Amino acid sequence: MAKVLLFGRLADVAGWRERELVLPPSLTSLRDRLAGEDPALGAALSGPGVQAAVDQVLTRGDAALAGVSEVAFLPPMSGG
Amino acid sequence: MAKVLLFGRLADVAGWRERELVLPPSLTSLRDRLAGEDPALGAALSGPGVQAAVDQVLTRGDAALAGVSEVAFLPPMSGG
Amino acid sequence: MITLSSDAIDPGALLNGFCAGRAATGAVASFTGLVRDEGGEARALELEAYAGFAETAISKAADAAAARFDLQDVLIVHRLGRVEVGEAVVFVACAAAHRRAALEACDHLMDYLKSRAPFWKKSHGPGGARWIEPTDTDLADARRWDQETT
Amino acid sequence: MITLSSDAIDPGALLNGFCAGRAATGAVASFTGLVRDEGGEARALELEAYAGFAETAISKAADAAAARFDLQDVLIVHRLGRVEVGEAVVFVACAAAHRRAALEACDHLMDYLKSRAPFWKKSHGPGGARWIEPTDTDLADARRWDQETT
Repeated sequence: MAKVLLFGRLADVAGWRERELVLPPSLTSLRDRLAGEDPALGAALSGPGVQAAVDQVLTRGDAALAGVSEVAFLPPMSGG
Repeated sequence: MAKVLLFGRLADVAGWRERELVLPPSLTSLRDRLAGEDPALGAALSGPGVQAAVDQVLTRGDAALAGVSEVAFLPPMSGG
Repeated sequence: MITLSSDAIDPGALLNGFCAGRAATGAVASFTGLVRDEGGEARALELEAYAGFAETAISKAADAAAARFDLQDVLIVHRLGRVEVGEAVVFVACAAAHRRAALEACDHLMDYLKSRAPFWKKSHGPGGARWIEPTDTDLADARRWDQETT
Repeated sequence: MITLSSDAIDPGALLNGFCAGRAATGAVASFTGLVRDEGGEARALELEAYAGFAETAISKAADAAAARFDLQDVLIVHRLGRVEVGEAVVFVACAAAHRRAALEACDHLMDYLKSRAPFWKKSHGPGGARWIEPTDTDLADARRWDQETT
């Protein structure tokens, strides 16, 4: 089992912020699975500027998820 | 009578910070008179970056001193 | 030092603590970000961070800024949760031997926090709530520092 | 507001006073200049101003900066007399709607104070006292802002 985290408006769209899941083998397949369950979340995840962090490392494109314990989806960041 | 003010190292060189004088007609003649009384002050007054303020207005070159109540000689400024 | 907390920020206490006991420091620059009322459109901000990841990411950015600007010390305090109009949402202080480095480092770190640190913020106003994303200016501001290193 | 005084500067109290009650302000930048020990070469600075003229000149510079950077408020507090190592010799704060303006205005005003405001300073150390004149960098820093207005 691993944690999947949603932040900002992604959490508002999905109605959850954190779930325990058995991860599929890749980030792309995780996105596809989340989109299949919730098309609105799927659209939000493929929106402009949404990044993924795999075990707290920002990841471009696809990534293998074997042995990974935390995947987070991050909409455009804005602090301060 | 008018006030003549010296600041920073000019006051150290001259040994005074403020004097009451009957002003000569021009800034140049005032510089000449101060230099005549105290050649070390004269040299300091003609050093690099020394400015004059006539009635608290910075003045380039010569200036008439009729009616003036305060002349200050300012070495290079540095605050902060 | 990096602190993320839902406690109120006291910029003055932070500044005095940061300035204390510095015989070799000539310059302390600080930046305090306050919540604006946006002409009545905003009542509060709500700040969310990616806990754990945020502290690590901001520490790396602070260390990089310290090396780049030759800083003697950096302090970053960022508020989480609901922050009312007029309250401080962020406080950054940089200490250096000379003033330009301290001021530029504050500028750089604020640009980083505005568009590259894992925070998300919602503005609550009379018309409801909305997520605030970095503006084009924020993104361009952050890119300035990328260009300067190449 | 401009204050020249031989009283100790409390940067934190000044910053909190400056930040208080600002619903329209998003950004407060501050600069605190501290007296350095210069590796043991300095024990204190002694600051002299042209009283009357200094307040007028600094007020004009602050008003010009407020117009140029679209500031909501400016505070400048400058110490006079003897200032020991580790104490603040100057505090500048600028409030603006946005951060870049506030930071640039602090930078600009410090450049002004360093080489164009009627202050003179003497450094007292174990080897005696010497007058400090603006460095070439100080003079070049101040000229940057002249060029940008032409």
